[in-house]
Amino acid sequence: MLSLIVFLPLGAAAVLAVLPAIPDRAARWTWVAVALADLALVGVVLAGYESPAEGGLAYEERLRWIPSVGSSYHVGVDGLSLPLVALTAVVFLACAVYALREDRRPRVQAALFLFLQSVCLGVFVAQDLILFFLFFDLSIVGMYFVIAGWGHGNAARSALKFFLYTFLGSLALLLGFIGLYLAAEPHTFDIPELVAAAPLADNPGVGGLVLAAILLGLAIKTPTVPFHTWLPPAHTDAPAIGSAVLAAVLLKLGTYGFVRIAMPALPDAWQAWAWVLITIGVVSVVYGALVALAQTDVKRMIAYTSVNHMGYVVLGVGAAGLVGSAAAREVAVTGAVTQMVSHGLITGALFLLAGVLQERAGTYEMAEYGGLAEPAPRYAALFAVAAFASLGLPAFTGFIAEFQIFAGSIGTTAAAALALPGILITAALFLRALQRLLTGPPQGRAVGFADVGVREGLPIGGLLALALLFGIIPWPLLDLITPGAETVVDLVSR
Amino acid sequence: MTGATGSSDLGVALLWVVVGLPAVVGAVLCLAGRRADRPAPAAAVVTASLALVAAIAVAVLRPETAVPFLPGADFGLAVDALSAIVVPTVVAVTLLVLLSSAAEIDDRPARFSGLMLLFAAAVGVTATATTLPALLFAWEVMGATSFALIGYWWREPDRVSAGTDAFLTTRAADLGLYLAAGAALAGGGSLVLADLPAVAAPWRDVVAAGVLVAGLGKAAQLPFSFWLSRAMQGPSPVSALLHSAAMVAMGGYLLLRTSELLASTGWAATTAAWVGALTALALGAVAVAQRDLKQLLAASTAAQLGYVVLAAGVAGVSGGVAHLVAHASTKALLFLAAGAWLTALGTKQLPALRGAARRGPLVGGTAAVGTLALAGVPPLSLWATKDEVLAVAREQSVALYVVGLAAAAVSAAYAGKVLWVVWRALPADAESGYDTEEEGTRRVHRLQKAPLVVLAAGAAVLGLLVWPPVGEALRQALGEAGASRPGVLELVVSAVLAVAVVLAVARWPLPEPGWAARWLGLGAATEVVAVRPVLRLAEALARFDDRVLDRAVDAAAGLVPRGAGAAARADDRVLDRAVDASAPGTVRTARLTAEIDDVGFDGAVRGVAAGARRLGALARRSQTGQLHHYYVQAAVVLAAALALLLVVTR
Amino acid sequence: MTGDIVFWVLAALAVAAGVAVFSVNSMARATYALAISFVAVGLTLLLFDLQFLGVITVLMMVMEMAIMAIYMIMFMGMNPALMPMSMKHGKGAAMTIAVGTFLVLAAGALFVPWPARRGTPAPDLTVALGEAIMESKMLVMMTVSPVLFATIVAALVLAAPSGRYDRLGDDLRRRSAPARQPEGADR
Amino acid sequence: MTLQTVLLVAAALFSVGLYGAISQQVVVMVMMGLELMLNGVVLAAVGFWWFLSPAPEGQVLVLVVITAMTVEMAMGFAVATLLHRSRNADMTDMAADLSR
Amino acid sequence: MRPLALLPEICLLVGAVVTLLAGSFLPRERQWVARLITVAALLAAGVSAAVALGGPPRTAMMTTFAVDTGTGILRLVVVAATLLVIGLGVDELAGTKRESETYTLLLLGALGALVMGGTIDLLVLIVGFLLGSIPLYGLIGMVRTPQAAEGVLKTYLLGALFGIVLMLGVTVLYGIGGATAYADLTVGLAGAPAAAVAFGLLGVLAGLLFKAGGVPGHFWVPDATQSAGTTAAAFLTTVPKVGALLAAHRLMTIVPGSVDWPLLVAVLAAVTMTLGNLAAFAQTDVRRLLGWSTVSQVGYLLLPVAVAGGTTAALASLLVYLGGYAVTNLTAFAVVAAVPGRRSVEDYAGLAASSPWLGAALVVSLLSLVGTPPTAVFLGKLSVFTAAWDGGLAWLVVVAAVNTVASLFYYLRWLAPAFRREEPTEPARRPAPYATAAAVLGGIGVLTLGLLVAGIAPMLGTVLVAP
Repeated sequence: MLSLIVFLPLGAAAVLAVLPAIPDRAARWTWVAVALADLALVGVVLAGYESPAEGGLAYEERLRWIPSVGSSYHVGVDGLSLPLVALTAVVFLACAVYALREDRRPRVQAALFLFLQSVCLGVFVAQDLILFFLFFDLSIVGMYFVIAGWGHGNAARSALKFFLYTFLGSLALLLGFIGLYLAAEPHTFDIPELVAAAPLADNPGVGGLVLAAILLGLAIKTPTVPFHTWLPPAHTDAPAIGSAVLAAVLLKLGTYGFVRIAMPALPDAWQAWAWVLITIGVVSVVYGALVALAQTDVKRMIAYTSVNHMGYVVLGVGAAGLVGSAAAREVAVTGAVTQMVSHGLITGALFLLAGVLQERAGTYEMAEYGGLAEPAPRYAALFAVAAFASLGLPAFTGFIAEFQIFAGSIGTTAAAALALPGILITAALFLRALQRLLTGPPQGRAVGFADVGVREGLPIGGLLALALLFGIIPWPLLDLITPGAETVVDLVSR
Repeated sequence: MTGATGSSDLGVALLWVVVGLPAVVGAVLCLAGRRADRPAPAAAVVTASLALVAAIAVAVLRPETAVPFLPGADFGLAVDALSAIVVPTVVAVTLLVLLSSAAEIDDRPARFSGLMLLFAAAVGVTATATTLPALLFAWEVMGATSFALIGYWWREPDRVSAGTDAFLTTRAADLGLYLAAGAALAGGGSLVLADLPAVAAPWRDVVAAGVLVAGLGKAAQLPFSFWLSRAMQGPSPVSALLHSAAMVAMGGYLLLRTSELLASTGWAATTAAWVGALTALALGAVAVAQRDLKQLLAASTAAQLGYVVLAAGVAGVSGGVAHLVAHASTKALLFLAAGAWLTALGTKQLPALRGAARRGPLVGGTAAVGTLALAGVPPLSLWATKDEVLAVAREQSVALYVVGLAAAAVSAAYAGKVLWVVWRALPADAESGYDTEEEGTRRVHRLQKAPLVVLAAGAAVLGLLVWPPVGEALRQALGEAGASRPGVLELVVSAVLAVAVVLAVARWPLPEPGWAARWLGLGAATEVVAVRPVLRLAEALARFDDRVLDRAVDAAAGLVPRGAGAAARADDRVLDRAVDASAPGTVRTARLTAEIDDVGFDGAVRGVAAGARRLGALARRSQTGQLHHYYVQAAVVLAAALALLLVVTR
Repeated sequence: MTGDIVFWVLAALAVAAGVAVFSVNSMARATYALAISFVAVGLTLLLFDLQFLGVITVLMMVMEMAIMAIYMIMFMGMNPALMPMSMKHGKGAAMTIAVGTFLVLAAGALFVPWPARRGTPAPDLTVALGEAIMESKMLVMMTVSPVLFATIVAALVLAAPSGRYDRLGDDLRRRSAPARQPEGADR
Repeated sequence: MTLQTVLLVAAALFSVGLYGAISQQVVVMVMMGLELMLNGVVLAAVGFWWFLSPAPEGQVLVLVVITAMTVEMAMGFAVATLLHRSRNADMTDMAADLSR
Repeated sequence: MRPLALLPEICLLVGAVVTLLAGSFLPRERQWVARLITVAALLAAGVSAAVALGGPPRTAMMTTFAVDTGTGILRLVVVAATLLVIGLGVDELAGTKRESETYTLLLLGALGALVMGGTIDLLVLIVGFLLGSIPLYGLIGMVRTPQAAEGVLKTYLLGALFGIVLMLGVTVLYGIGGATAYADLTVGLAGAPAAAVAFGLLGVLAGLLFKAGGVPGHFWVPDATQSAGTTAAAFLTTVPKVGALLAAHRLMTIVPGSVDWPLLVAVLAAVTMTLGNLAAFAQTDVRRLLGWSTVSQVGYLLLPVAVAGGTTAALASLLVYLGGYAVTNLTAFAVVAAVPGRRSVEDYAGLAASSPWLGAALVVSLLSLVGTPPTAVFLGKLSVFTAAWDGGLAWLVVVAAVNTVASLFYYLRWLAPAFRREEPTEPARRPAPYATAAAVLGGIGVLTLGLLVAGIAPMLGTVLVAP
């Protein structure tokens, strides 16, 4: 079942890629249909999902792959990965609908995005390090072509930078994986086996180095300060749906790696290094928010808020490594995973909204707009809702996540309170942005700005509606995540 | 579903009606946009009416409920003695304000009504929340809707930024609640409000501090008061609801709710009491100095909330809630009156409003009731409720009592100022002062008049909440049966003081010192102490980010010099433009930072880049094309390898 | 004793002739000097009872030097006897490296504690060589044959400017070769 | 006549050949330097064979080295011819287009 | 003796002779018959190699040639690589004057690589070196351009020098070890003086590094790659390396522990990969870029050689990498061969748009050279890194990883223009059909090796068990 979910888009992508005769219109609708089908399959999985026993997996599949290096095709989901799988399916569907207006090589674009969808799903279901790395690296490749092929501005350069930087991260990750593999006896790349074995527990030096390599890899992908500088140019020059996917799904690959691999497999090193993570988290939160505050370019601003939001996640998972009340740490990890989903929904919507600006008026500079609420009330409403959702307003998932992260991590260490100003600064920057873009008399390029239509409004509104739904009724989501978070906290406390 | 107290299902259902119905209708109205403009006011009023009925019912039924929300922390709602009073009051004021605004707001009424209803729902949840997540949920939604309502006339940038200020200031204080949640989790694991006093020792202080900051921020107490001044940019009905009965009041209400927690720490209660008393005094002085009616009322709100906070600090909850409710009615009345004059006369400047009361006796009369109540003139409500608070305060500290009494005198002064101005004889050239702020209609709609009457009645009689038998019952319910009551002497002293000051104000003009007129310079201080440094830091960091961090990566990767150079130039251009657009001082600071960057970090980074480039060239330089060079190099490498093998032996 | 003297004479001759290769002022003389050096080493082999290999060395090297002389005259069109030359580059570096190499090798020769001799030479060395070639090291000689084959093919490909199709036409039916085509672009 | 002396002579031949290979410009002269180096190798091989391990492999080694010498020489002539024909050059310095 | 154990080698030799003979009598336009003979010989060699693959490890021709899994996979890789070279070269070679000679030399060069990689006797190694080198000279000089002449000159002179160094090394090892067969040398070298062992080892290793194209014997690689014909360039950057590196691995297993050879090889590996990458940065000619890229790849390939004695996984990882590298590199060259008009990186602008299949093959091959999953070289890099780390050279793995990132830069510099939308300035010529097919086939091979290595994995398991 999981394999079907993962490879259905890939198969469709292959068909789209090799058949140049497919008309553009058919390609666009094929994309939507496949994304919809995949989402339906994910829905089936969700419906049939029952939290597995401690440390177990649901929908597990395991096939021989590379037995000589202890690697197998092993997939499965649990409370940590299933929400992200669902998020991926939702975000890609939203992008597919949004891209119905695309007229630049839609067939290739559809193929590329379906390919990306496959690899992103693959990362989230992979239970083998090599499989994980395979999908992880391919996501970089796919995104490179998305930015280079459909971007604007200095797209080639940004794409190159993105590729180089994240590739550096992925190699560091690979080194870490090799270290784990060699430390486990017998050697294996299988994640559950590694988690069970917790290699390097008695070798803090090597354990620290291996964790450092994995952290570096994941931190670049996440990204955290100071490894974030690839993000703003990549976002600025990427197409709207590219940015949405990049922010909503690809960044999660990094943070997901924390909870899936780094924490359970290296509990001792994680505990020893928890303070580093908390520091990185706090700095990312505050730094990301402050730098975002100073931006004049909407998309760059949103990009930096991603640094801020991912900082919350790092803070939450870092706190889990400390000695403290288990309840608080569970809350922190649950919050961190919730934040991944939440950020995916909300920031995805925000980037699509930013994309509308670029399409209509060709610039993201806030100074070029003003009073958009007059000509484009629907756009203004969506933007305002998304902004408030992103700044962590209750009734949206962001609040659920951030409240839990803060309650949990402050409950573990008071130092986490240093990140609190992040919430305030984020609020300030979004309100400033709202003010500059939407309010006041219409001016600059806002004059004659066409309001969003159904094909733009539907995906954006859909993402926000989900954020709202799970913001008001969070327990279905949290019931999914909490057992997984408990397991992770148990494992990391070994 | 239901709590252990066995409250009826009907009660629970009605409680959900109180908070849910306005939320749903409000959301629908907001989403519906212009299509709902026509039916919106009526729908809102009907909704509020239904909610009011339900609110009164739940005040009697006292239901308790919880639904799953976060793990370990349900979304708990309950009506207890405190909220049984506050919830109906808020809903009632909401209804009245909506009625009034039906006549006043003609620009997109659907959105306005929707936001008001959403706000009311949030207040309902805030008042009944039993867990921290639920409280914070509603608390922040209140903040956000207040932003939207203050900035309702979004075409005018000033009003929107006033909303921003309000939201940001209150949110800064809200961080206290996040902190409190974390500390509660660390110190005991329960996020239920009632359990907070039982949190383990060091964490309990953190919880108390967090709650205190959050309460003070929303209640516009010192040092957060200035946001309330900015918030007056919003429409008058908004001020009437948010800045009298609901949002600001909720700050005080939260502290009343958690007075046990405050008291348990030993220091938080005292702090609250003194902040409240000093706010009452200082903001009273600010009110005295105002010439803008709404500004005066705003400062007065903060000052009056000071008594509530004082009450929370001294554990005089019954007096505090009575003052809260009475003040809500009074201040809503005055704001609506101010709004009525604004729409009719186009001004809210006191000098221009001279004799305004004489143009319409109903507005003038109700306003007089309001101002007299505000002044603390017996037998109107605030006279008694205030003394109720002060009596408890005197038990603890005479100094508090004295400050409170002084504040009462000040409140009589500003109330008198308003009273005398509007009831003076209408000057002949009155028209010349009108229409300075908007085009006046010269008439007051009857939908605007009706609520005034109700509210005036409330302002007059809500003092009953402290008098027997209602007062006794209230104290009983709140477990304060033995609390000290004001003696006759105290009542007489405050009554005499109030009347004397009001009369004196009629005779002698009041001083209007600049420091008070500028709201103690709080806004400017915040600008200097917090906003500007943060912005400057943000600019500097952004520059750092582009110049150093980013370029480090560029340099490492950018072995193609052209690309890197072009990008760097682009960076500079974009950045310079960005910086030029901001304040000149910021520019200088940022430039300085950047220079440090250039010399320090960036120099090093460039060195690395140049080194890498040189290495690349060096690597290729070995490939000279001259064969004998290859021979020489091969020989040298082999010799080195041999040396390595011979030197490093195992 | 006689062997020693002969060895030293031959050794001196070999080295001196070797030095002469790069110090005489014409290529022809250099060729002769190289031939002398080889002959000296080949004769040295005889001192070690390696008649077969010694003779082969002498014969092959004399032949090779003759070919070299012919090559220079025929193909490169120069008269080696008449062309004085001093065509060197980087003499300093070359000398440094050569001297360094010699020092390293000599130091190795002198200071390495060479192990003791194991075994004795076979009674008939040539037979032993023949047996080794035909038995234990047969693969060596089996591989040498494709090496020679490859050498012929590769050398012809490189050296011959025109192939059979130039001479005999694309269908190999022409009887006479056409005029030579310019070099460089014929493929 | 000891192993050391034989090796010293071989080293001398090898080094002289190396000097020539590096310092000569004309291709054929470079080849002569290489030949001289091989000459040294042959001598060293014989020395080792005689003094250390007089197994038949030693003889085969000498034979292989001589074969290699011839074969390389043949290829050298071919290459020199090609160079002469296609570039009209006989010196290595004149063929230095490919660099960096 | 077991000459039949050398059936694949014999097939190649016979094929070479028959090809040359047949070619001598074929009209110019009908040399495809010679090509068929060559392909048949290769296929026969491949089949016989595959048949022999499952057998137990043994030696052939007394103790001079190992017929084990290493040789078996070497044969398959070499045969497959040579077939791919011929496939990508058909467009370039068909109907040229020396087509059949080229095939002959390709067969002989492949035979040389097999002999080098399979032998366990130093004498055969020398002859194998010659057999591997001499056809290369002929192949490089085949196009007879001035550049090619220069390329062949440098290759030849460097080859001669390193051949001499190799023979010197063999001489010394023989002298102190008393034998040339590896089995006897292991015993003989055990108590030998370390300095002499080091000297001899270095000499032999230097010779092998010339064949492999590693520092210090790398100078010829970029020059020859740039100047030779595409077919020859593809061959010389692939097949000889395969043989030489396996030979290096075999050599390392006989060196006693008195010499710290792992460190030497590790340093050489680090220098080689770094130099190759740094030098490739600024290249604009794609052939030269590929030449330098192969130098850097040799650096990675030296990793398992450095830990040849330290971990059992070394050989398996080397073979995996070699196979992956061969297919990948040839795929890249196939793309180059398919569009002979495009020489510089910028010339590739718009390639993906005009021929998407070639674009895809280019992506696959370059990403594989980078080491991105799921390609063949990724698997190679993974196993090589693992083996090196396991063998105690974690620092070298880090160096290799950093180098990998650096290499991405120049591969992308080639890839980026190829995927740029650009209006062709001149009407695009149709890409060469055979080379395109070879490129696509190679690309599929790269992915297949990367994804479905499970099929050959059991065999690698036996390598692990019986080294």
